[in-house]
Amino acid sequence: MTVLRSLLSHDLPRSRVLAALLLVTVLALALAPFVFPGTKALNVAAKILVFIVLVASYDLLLGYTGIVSFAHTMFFGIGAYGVAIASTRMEPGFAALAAGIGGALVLSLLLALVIGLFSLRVKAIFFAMITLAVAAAFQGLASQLSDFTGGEDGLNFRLPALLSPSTEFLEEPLLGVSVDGRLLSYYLLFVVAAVLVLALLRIVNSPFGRVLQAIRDNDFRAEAIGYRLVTYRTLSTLLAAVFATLAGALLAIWLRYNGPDTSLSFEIMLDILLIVVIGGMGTIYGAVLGSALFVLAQSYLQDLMRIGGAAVADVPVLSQLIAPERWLLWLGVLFVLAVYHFPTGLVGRLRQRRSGP
Amino acid sequence: APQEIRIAHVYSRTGPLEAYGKQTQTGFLMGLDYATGGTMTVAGRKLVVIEKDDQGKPDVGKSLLAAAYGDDKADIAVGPSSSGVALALLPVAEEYKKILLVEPAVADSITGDKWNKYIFRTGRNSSQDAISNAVALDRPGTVIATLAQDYAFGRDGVKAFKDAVKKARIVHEEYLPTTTTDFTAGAQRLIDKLKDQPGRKVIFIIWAGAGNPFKIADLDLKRHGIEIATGGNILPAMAAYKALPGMEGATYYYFGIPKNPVNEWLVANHYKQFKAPPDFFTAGGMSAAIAIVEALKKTGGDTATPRLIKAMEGMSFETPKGRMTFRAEDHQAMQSMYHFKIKVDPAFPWGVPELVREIKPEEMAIPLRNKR
Amino acid sequence: MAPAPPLPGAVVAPPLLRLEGVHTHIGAYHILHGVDLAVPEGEVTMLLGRNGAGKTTTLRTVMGLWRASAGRVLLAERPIQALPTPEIAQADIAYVPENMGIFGDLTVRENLLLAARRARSLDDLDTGRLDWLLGLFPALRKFWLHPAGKLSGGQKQMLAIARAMVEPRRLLLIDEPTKGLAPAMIRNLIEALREVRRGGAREEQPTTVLLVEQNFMVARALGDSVAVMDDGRVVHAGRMTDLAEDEALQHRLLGLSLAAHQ
Amino acid sequence: MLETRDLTIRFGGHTAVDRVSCAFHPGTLTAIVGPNGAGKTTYFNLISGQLGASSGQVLLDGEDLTRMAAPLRTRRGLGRAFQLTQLFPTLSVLENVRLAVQSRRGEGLRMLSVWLNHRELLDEAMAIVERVRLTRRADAPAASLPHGDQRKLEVAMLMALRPKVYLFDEPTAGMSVDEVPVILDLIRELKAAGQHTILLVEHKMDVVRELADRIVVLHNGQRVADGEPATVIASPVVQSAYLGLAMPEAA
Amino acid sequence: MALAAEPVPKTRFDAIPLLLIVAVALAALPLVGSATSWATLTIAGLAMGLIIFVIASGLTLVFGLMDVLNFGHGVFIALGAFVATTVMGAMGGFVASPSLAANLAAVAVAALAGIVSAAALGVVFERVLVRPVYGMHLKQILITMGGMIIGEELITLVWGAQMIPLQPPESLRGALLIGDVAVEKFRLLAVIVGLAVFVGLLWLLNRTKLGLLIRAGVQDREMVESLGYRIRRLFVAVFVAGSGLAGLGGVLWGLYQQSVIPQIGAQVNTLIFIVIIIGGLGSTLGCFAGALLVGLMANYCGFVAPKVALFSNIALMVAVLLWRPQGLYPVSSR
Ligand SMILES: Nc1ncnc2c1ncn2[C@@H]1O[C@H](COP(=O)(O)OP(=O)(O)OP(=O)(O)O)[C@@H](O)[C@H]1O
Ligand SMILES: Nc1ncnc2c1ncn2[C@@H]1O[C@H](COP(=O)(O)OP(=O)(O)OP(=O)(O)O)[C@@H](O)[C@H]1O
Ligand SMILES: [Mg+2]
Ligand SMILES: [Mg+2]
Repeated sequence: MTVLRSLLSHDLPRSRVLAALLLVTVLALALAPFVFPGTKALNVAAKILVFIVLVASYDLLLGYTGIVSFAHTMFFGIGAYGVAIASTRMEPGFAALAAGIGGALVLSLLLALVIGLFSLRVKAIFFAMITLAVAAAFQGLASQLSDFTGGEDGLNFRLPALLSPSTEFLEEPLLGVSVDGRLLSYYLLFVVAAVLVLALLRIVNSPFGRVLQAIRDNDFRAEAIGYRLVTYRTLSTLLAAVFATLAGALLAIWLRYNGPDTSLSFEIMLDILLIVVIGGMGTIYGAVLGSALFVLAQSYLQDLMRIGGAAVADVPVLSQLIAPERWLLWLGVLFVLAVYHFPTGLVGRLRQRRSGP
Repeated sequence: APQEIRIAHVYSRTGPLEAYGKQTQTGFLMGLDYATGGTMTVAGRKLVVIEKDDQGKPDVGKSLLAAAYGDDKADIAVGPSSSGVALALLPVAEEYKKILLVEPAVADSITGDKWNKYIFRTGRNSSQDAISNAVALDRPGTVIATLAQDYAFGRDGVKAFKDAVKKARIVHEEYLPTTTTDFTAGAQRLIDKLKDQPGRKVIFIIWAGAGNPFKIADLDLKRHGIEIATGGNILPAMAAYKALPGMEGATYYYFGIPKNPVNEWLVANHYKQFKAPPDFFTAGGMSAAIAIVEALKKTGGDTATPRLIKAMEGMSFETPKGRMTFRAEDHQAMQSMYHFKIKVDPAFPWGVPELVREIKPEEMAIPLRNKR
Repeated sequence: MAPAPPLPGAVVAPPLLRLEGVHTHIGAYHILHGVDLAVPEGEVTMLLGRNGAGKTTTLRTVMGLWRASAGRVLLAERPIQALPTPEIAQADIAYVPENMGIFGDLTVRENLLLAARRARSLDDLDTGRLDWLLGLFPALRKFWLHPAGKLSGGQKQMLAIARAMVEPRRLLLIDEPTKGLAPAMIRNLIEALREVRRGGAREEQPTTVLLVEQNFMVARALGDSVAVMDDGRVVHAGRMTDLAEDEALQHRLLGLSLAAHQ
Repeated sequence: MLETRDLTIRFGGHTAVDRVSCAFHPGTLTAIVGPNGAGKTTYFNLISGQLGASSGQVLLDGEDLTRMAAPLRTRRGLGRAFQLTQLFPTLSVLENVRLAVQSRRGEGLRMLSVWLNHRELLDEAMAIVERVRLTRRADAPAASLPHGDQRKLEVAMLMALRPKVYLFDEPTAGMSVDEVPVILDLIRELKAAGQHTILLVEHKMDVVRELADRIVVLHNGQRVADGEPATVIASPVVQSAYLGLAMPEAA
Repeated sequence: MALAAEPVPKTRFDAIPLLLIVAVALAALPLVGSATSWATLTIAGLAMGLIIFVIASGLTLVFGLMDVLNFGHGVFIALGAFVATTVMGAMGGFVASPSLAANLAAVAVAALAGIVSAAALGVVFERVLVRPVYGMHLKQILITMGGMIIGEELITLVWGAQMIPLQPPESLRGALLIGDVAVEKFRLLAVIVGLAVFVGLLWLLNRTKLGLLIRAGVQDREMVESLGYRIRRLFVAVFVAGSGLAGLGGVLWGLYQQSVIPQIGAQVNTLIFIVIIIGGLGSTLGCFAGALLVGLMANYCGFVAPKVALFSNIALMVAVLLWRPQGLYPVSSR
């Protein structure tokens, strides 16, 4: 128990239901290759892992520091492009991976520094809008530098042999699952994601993390008791950028592809925002639950609607509404309802019920 | 017992290319119907189509194609609508060692440097587009300036066009950001470049997606004797051509142009089903379906990939665009293109392209760009 | 402590505002536990009590900014507890909230203009009345066209009070107006409130005032009647003069000791 | 020693603090009085760094702080309680104070330890919460406190900083009569300790008379009187401009 | 007024941003080189600026008065444009007629229909989506985005996913020639509409109490209600007005583009956000100045250095914010 406690940085779920849900999510992700066989299911699980890290890193920025930025996908994209570009330009191998991630981290840190310093010059809402434009510009740049980035088409690349699907480690499938590079990649993702999330949990529960919350609440007061906004805001931006970059690298490793739509698009930014809010801002756990729910909905809503659509195929307007083409409509409705009904997010809602420690 | 043959169709059922995707899908289903004579079986095996929505996103498409080959046990796949998605799909086909018949994504690199032997394409590629247009416009004494989007697609298109132009003179290449909405600046630059040139003056436009570059015609280009030329497009987009009577170019398909039984069947049945003519991508979808059925007929219903590849390399088949042939080297379907001239007919809400001349595959030297 | 019954003969004028058994909850907290209060017409009633006694909550409940979960609020015998806030205000009530409620982005002039419901532009305002107010609080004239957010703490307080008095009202609810005011300004304020209550030359009718106050000197100088709250209830109600004379009672109700004030 | 030399700030055409020179010594309590809008709060803002001076200097123990940002001045030993309460509204009372303690001890940048494990900070914060009699409310969010308690919390955060110079801006405004002594006792204790410089803005003259060693009067941004409480209060400028006594019709 | 006998001088009207526009135009002259090219670019740029202004004005109005960041603004633009396709389609006779009056009538009816339908959607938007999230920027962003997705999908459901042509009537096509300078006729119409909207808004905001009330309501809604105003209704009214303006903008934009797709609103989102940031988030005058600057810069950059045009808007925004961190005409304290 004490190990768990210190692993979670003393920030326990504080709700039985929440604890149970988290446990289920973690177990499901840990056992996904065996419990949910199939290519699609594994892809969904991997996407959930990547989003958990990505969203948790954004929660540090938004939920804990109160900075609204639309440029978070930029760092995500840098991480993904780092791996992609290094792997296409260099011999595929761990050296390329390391170089790609290293280079991406350096670039992310530099950009985050500039953005972080800019955030002090303008008011919060201006900052948000500026990051929106910066993100758009970055996307434009990625498309312009097509010699490097593959432009709109993106980059397909190969990974070290150890991680590629064609590498089989066992002759026979284990529990019906072939033990190959893909399985290894998945568990690599799982372990890295777990470490990163626990690290974020530690950061937000450190003395530093508490200062961030104070700044979010009243930055004027925080300055007046001796905390320099420059230092804390910038550090928070840098940290969030680092974690997002790593999430991007994970995505690229999993997909063995990267392009502007995959890691830089505004749509992803929106998904992140929504997940943070659905999950519960300033909780980190919200990122875990939110990502799982959202990615599941996003991936299976259309299938669900196909079934529903078939059932009402003869009803004129309804059948059109439920046609799988219109899945975004329902995602939008879910989106709105979630913001509506979970003002404090899923985690906030569960904690309010005060069910046990 | 003969099992079914599973064909996955990955396309943009939603997303920015939804309208295109729908046309391809319609054409594809009609094509299966036509090629199997309404039985939906080949060599006693039933054809089953599995639809996948890539939403126009490469990563989604990639995951869906893998799921189609892996989980749904698709024997063959068709799609997708966008080139970006197509490029992400290529390695998946290679990984699963199954055929991907690309339709209608156009990027040259699909059958070029990113190609692998599992990739075939019924759709035209950018080179075919560009070269046919070059053939249509290439006359001595003509002065051409190009207007294209400033990204890889636009630049490649212009390059292929330039390579194919032999007699005319290209004096200027104008690239504008893909997000351009006000074309005045670009138009003014083009006017300044062209107005004092001798001979016939043409602005050749390669533009896909948002923005309406044909608006530059509103700047009264005629006073400088400048014409506009461009390729074909979907019908709603050709509404803008109404303002450009007499405009010349080359198109991939217009329902009124090809004269052959397949097209006649397509137009008639499409009218019957949808009260509208088939559009640009409908024909492509049909061609893809015909190609698959013909290949399966050749193998006697055998879906083993090596046999299919062997059957398809060099295979010719009849499509709404006439006879197509998969070139053995890069698996690109060689096909006719159509030199047209726009006529304004009040009966149609778009500018009607009238056939000037069919450009036969033999007339176009489509370069091989893959490293085979 | 059981609520002290109103002293016999305490109510000279019939109450303009009456609260009967008002309970108010804020979120999960039960704040007012059955407030009974009568504010006689034409008088200044002081509402006193320690920090957290529920004075602010009482005023906010009258304004409908928080909803009474039980009990009635009657204005001239008309129940108003279910009305939306704008309608309560339109029943001719002006309110000065504890946090002053200044519109910081608007100028002093615009703040006053908004408070004058009947005026479309400043030219419609009663110039005499405005002059009188600006005479009481000269700082407002000085910063007439400045954003109100830039005013000093006391100046904001003046603006909040002036805003409530820019047009004659039947009932004034004021929450701690003297907080942050310099002594000279407190004098002016007392003067102004007396004038308003008298229904002086400019008034169409006498104004009834319900005033929350911590400063007992001010309370004594202004109040006709008084109510003391503790823990969400009114624990004493009566005439101000009676309370002013009874030091033991002051001590018991308010914790006043002679050392704490002059 | 805290000193201001010709400290001035102008907002557009309006000079809110006008060439104020003053020195304040450790162990003394100086009351700053003046009519509303005289520039008292602005003067504090210039000293603690919320506003930058148009001209003039702020010196603490000989070091020039004029161009220094507010947080650095706080770390140099300038502590401030605000006239309009400034709290961390969603954080608990204890956490508000703990953050101030943490800042003083310079532990804000630790990222890898868990805050709950820093017991000493919590204990110290709790002691201060007890001193301002907010123990019962220690876990309540600051926003839910009644006005008077918020004022006490404001003061508690200042105490937690243990500065060399205490700047109190109307600490007792809006506080009920029985609570005022809590704050006044705190200030008395600080004064008795003898090594702190204390500046107090207060409109309650009885408080000023009792606590202050010296009174500085600001009027229209200028220092118009300075000295012993009794003399200053008796001076005509205070009697008329501040207390409003010279105006016979206002009696 | 006698009262303000000796008020502290009021801040004077700040003409610098407007002069900046003139300066930019003049500075571009030597870069462009030829006077006719310059004139063509300038006139087209100003007209484009005014179109952008109409599109963005609703957004800045809603943000400036109500502090609501409506990321779903684009949906009103799209709706306006789609309604216009239907109306213009139905009025085929008027559109095809050679008479200018008939043409203008068709456009006017389309504009009206666009405004009304966008305004009606605005009512729904305000009630269902925005009302619960007043004062919470982040949730506003999210919920209005959600609304935008739903709206776009519903539009696709009604009008289909394919592009719909929207041809302006005959007499509004082509250009007028002034010497060698070509001025598109449609842009002239846009100039007139844009200026009318601008003047109307300024009047409403500066000459009536309405603007004041709503600004006050944003800062302290409880207080405005305590003063006896029904702020709810006013908020609805403003939101509806903003939506209606977006609808009008959509009609203009659709006619300008000559075709309409469901994403038409989303496509201009970034552009209009940049414009209102440059203007100062909430200032109508600022939005006006910002839109003109953006329109001009796009043309000058596009002519002088097309590569740069992609980033010209963002560069302009950064430059303006470095100079004035709160935009050209700051709306105080936000
Ligand atoms: N938003 C809130 N949430 C929870 N409790 C609240 C809230 N506002 C006030 N309270 C509680 O209600 C009680 C009464 O508060 P109220 O502000 O009415 O007191 P008051 O008599 O006006 O005190 P003061 O003299 O300090 O202004 C207090 O115990 C306070 O903690
Ligand atoms: N940021 C600002 N911009 C413009 N004027 C300001 C600003 N801050 C303060 N002022 C003006 O400076 C003057 C002094 O204000 P200050 O807050 O220092 O007064 P004060 O002495 O603390 O008064 P009070 O006793 O009412 O709190 C006031 O007239 C105020 O309007
Ligand atoms: Mg109170
Ligand atoms: Mg002050």
